Amino acid sequence: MLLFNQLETYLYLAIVLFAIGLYGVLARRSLIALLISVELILNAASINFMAFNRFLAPHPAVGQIITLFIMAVAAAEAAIALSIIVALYRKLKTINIEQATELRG
Amino acid sequence: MGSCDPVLLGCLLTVFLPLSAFALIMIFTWRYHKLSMAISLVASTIPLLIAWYFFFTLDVKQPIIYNFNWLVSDQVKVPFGFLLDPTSVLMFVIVATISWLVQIYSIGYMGGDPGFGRYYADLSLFALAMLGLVISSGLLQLYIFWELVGLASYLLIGFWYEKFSASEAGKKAFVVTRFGDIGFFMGLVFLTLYFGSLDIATVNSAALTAKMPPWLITTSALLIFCGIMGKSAQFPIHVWLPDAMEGPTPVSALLHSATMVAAGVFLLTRLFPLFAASATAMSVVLVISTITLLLSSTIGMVATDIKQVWAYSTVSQLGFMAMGLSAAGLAAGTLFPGYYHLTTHAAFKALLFLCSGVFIHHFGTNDFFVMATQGGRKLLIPMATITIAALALAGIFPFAGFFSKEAILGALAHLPNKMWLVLGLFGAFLTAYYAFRVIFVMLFPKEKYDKYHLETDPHAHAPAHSHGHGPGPGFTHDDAHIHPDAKPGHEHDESGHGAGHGHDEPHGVPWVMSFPLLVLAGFTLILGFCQGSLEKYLLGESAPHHIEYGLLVSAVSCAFGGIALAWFDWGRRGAKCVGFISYVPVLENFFIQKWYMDHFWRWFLNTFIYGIFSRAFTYNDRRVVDGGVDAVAFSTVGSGRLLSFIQTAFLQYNLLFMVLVLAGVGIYLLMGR
Amino acid sequence: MTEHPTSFPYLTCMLLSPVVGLTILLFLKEEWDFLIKAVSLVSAGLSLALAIFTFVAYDKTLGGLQFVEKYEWVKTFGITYFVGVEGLNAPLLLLTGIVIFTGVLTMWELKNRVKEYFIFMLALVTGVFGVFMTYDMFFFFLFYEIAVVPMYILILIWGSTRKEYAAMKLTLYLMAGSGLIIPGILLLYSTSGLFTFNMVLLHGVKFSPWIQKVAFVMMFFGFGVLAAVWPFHTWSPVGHVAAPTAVSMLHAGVLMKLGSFAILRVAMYLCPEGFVYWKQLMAFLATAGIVYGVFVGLAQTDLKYVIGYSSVSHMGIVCLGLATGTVDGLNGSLFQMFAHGIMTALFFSAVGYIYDRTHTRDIHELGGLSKIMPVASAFFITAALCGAGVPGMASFWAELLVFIAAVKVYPVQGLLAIAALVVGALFALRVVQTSFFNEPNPKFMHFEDVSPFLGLPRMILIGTLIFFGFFPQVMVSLIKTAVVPFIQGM
Amino acid sequence: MNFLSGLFTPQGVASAAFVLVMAITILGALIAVAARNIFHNVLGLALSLMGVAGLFLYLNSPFVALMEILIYVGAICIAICFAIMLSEPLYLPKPPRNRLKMLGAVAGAGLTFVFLCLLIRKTQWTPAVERSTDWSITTLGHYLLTNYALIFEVISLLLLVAMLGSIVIARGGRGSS
Repeated sequence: MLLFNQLETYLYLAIVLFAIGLYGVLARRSLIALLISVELILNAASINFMAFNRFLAPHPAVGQIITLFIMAVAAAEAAIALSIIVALYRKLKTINIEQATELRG
Repeated sequence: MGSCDPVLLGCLLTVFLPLSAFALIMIFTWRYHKLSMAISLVASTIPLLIAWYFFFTLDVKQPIIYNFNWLVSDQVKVPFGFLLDPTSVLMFVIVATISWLVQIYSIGYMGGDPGFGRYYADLSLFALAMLGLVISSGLLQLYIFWELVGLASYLLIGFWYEKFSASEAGKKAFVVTRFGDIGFFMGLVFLTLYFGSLDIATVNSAALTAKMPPWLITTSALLIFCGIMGKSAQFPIHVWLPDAMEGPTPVSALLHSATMVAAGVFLLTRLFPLFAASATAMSVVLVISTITLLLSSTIGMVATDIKQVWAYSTVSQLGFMAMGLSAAGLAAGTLFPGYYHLTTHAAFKALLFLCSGVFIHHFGTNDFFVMATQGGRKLLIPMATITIAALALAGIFPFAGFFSKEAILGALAHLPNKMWLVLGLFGAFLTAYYAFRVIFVMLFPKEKYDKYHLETDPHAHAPAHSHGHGPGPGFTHDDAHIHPDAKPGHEHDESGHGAGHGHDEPHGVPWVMSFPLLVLAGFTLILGFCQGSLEKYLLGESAPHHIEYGLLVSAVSCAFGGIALAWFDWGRRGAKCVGFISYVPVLENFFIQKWYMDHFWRWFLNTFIYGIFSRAFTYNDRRVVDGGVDAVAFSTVGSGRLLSFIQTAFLQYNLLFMVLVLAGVGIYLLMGR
Repeated sequence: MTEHPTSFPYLTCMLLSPVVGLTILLFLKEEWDFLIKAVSLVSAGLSLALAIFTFVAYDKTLGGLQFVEKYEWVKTFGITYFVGVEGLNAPLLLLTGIVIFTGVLTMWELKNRVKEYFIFMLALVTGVFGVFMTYDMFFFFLFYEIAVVPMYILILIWGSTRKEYAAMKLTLYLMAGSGLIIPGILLLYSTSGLFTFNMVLLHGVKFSPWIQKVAFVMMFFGFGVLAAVWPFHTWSPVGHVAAPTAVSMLHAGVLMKLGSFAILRVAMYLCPEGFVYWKQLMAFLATAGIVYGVFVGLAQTDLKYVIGYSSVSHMGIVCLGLATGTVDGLNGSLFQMFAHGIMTALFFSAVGYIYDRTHTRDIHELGGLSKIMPVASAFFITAALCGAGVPGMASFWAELLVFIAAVKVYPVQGLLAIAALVVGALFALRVVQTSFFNEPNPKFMHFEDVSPFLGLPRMILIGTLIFFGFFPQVMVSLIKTAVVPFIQGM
Repeated sequence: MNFLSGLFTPQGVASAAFVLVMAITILGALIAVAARNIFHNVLGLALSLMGVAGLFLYLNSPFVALMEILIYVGAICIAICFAIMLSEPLYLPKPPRNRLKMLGAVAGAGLTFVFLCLLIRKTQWTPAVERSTDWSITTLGHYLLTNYALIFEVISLLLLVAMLGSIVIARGGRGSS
């Protein structure tokens, strides 16, 4: 069985990507780095969808469409997140997430 | 069915006329003094006529009973009804007569008072309650009117409510009598639950025929006696009655000497068979009434306020009546002696008070030493009538008191233990002494009475003087309050009201005030000779009247002994004007402090009711109950605040926590598979 | 229980009258002061008239449930709109009518946010009417909550002394009570096997003893909070003190009766075995409340606190009557609910008038008010005497019945409760003496007495008290028609 | 020399290329999260996304791969670059790393990784019984405008909203000009 013809390969790759992204989300301070990590996580999800689409799904169009949808969502999310970052920077003069603690109880 | 029966109509009118008078005055006419007075007078005159009509024409050998349903619950049935038998009709007459006379008298006494309308409303309320009490057929109905009488007493004692002592006395009277009434009420509850009926006739016949278990008789009799103790001011809850003298003097005459306080004794006669069926109860009554007699007589010896003297005299005479009744109950006698004394006492004590009222009205003081020095004896009619009344009180032939005291002492003599008789005689001696102390001081005023003036005790109602006449010599003005009793007199003097009576006194006594005095003096004179006929009326037959000369002689000598001692101490020229009791200063002080009964109750109230229970419960309420709830609330808020420290707003930590938990749970679940 | 349908929906009209009034108020301008009050008065008056009508027109010989209206609402859950009148609730409907009518009249001088005030008040009274007339547990609870919630806002906005605290405390207490009630109701609903909230039907179900015990104690404490059962009473004095006059009237006069009525209507009616199991506890708590209330009241210096604690004591009497489980006790208890409602309404309306003028309720600061405003004082004194149990007033009879029944069933508690009457008298008269007698406080000399118009609501209340004091049979005979079958059904 | 001979078969080349693609993806991702310079992160992200696009090629979806490059690398990464330029200057000294935090992050990521690994291992992956083999872009376009038109609409709407939203947020609310 070839490596690229196996579902598991893709799935493991996806979770590696996911874990890396998660690490980024948990460890990084910069909001932009956080955004980048989130993009990685989203891509991990996309890979999963595409892999399932390739190996399991009854109809090949569905997974692709979902992936496209995720891309659009990611784009929208990036746009919003970036604008928020810009606004936040204007307000707090930093994009360090550890400084944005206005909601502290 | 009602309207065709004239007797029933009379009863209904008796109750509802004063009631409607009260309502009318209170709601509409209290601002219009004359109108209110007229309404009230109409509403008391008709019952008066009815009372005398019943007394003379109605044959009540067989009791006439009317009963209607007032309240029918399941087991509790309260009838509203009337019971006319000799006992109630005689009391009906007494109450209606004195009530009417006092209303007449009050026209003069209370004239010009700003609360004139309210005064007559309260008098009507009293008339309603007292008449209803007298002719009620059931004990519960009696209790209701009994409470209403207490209410009227409260309102009338505190009539001059601006004055602290008056409102305080009103409160005291209500609460103290209520204290006794609780016992009364409990007794009624026991009777309802274990006997089933509160009808007076039924209860009495059941007690006579021993249909009731003895424990119930004793329990309920003793509990009911608690109520009697409260209303008739028996030891140890007599303390309200002397204070009740804060009310207007006509009120004292009507409520606190002649009728209302006698209601207790009346109840004792009403339930005489019940009480007589229990020797225990009767012994308790006898002991308590004897203590009361001695206690109040001794206090009466040292009081300087004329109303206080008569108040303590009332307490002692009530004790005397109760003694007579209990002695009769123990020695298988009849209720006649006690009841007879009630009748005569009503007449002469009301007379005493009304006369004192004239003096108070005239001189603006309650202190009879001051009255004496200012020429009290110049008011002829009151002076004459007060002397008659005092003679009756002392028990001198031919006045009414002589006969009735004689009857009671006779009953006491039937007791196996002669100690009671001796104590009764001693009481009679003291009574004569304090009554004539007042009379002699008034009749033969001396230049100076320093002792009793400088040593007025703090609880006695020290005279205050705001009157036009200057203060007498040696008189110390020790009360900042304007004595309201002085008020009517003052205004009366200014307005010059009261002219046109045939009196040669410069200020004179208006006829509305002297007329009741004369009527009552008349009663005091003739009642003694009605003993036989009254006994026949009450008991159906006149018992053979054998006179025990030994007793007669000792009684009369006791009375004369008292008078003589009073003469020696107060009356004779060159008398020292100090009571014989002042040779024993400890005892005198003890009497002046009223046996420390007021102190005791004040202490009791402050320590137990206010101090322990009220304070502890309030503390509990604030700290424990409320505090507990608040603690729950605050701990909720606090724990929320504590938890909020986790909310550091460090998103990544929150997220990390979330991830760890989710992953941990996920792994745990998958490992299990 | 026999049910007699009605030809005309009297009860729905009674219930809807405040709703309609409130809806009209929504469309009125804030400035139209008089119109707002007039509309509220008319809608309250209509309810009162209907309440009097049902009270009078109830056929005592026929008995049972009359003026019944019954419509399926949600069939799946067994929720029915089911209202009716019997001896148990007819007095309370009358009470509610009288108190709301006089309450509107009492607040005639209100200046602050008039419109909102009357809207909330009418909303509240709708809930109260609903609770008293409905025989469906779902609606019962719904109306119960409707009655409780506006109270929060009314106290918070129009209240005085520590109003935030009081409003919060009251609401939390009552919500905690509701937290006990819902499980109780649902327990009965789910274990009945009928899937109906209809109480008359549920009454026919014989629940197993443990369910009855659990449900009863939950509902007793849940509703008991509102009835100020000791030791859950502390919200009530605080709440009364903070609330504006008419709200205090409604609150102490009517709302507290919701609790005791609900204990009777739901808890005792549906769980008789639970009642038998817990009645000793009920009697104990009730007696504790009676004794406790008077003693704590004795130490208070705020007029409204005094009344608040007297309410605790009097509600203890209600509860003691319920705990006896005898005809006399229940008669007395229901009568006491009515009498106490009228009495406290009178109390609070008298105090409200005085407080509006003098802006103090401290009994030592007041004094000699009888001289300054004799009529206003007479109202208060009448209420105080009624509270002290003077005959001639309605509450005398109620207490009489309860005490006799109580001594029979629980001799110790009954005698203790009777003994507490002395202290009750002492504390009523103490207040009267300090604040109404003695020398008047010169600060207040210039105040005017009650005008005849403002005196009217108080006169109505006094008139009611005295009427039923003289003719208790009018009330008792009506209550009895329901209580006797109630006891037999238990 | 099976390995070497196998390497030069078409499958072998494909496999080797696939390994390369995987390596690029993971390496890019690592750069994206680990580098301290934010600009390097963006470049790492771009690299990783290119790798993902390569994976999509292996998954028979050249269109999606193209889109991936177009949207992610072409649009999002550029946008991020702008954001970097609009915010904190790069020359500012960076605070030292927080060891504990990193440790926590590693633990979290590792635990999640383990969890997902387990999930993959324990799941029985069964393909659908009947599988269509129609992979053409035409079909995709057809579906996007017929069966899945809603998604298309939602995407449009979402993008519009995001656009408006980002404008509103970035221009600093109503007050600022």
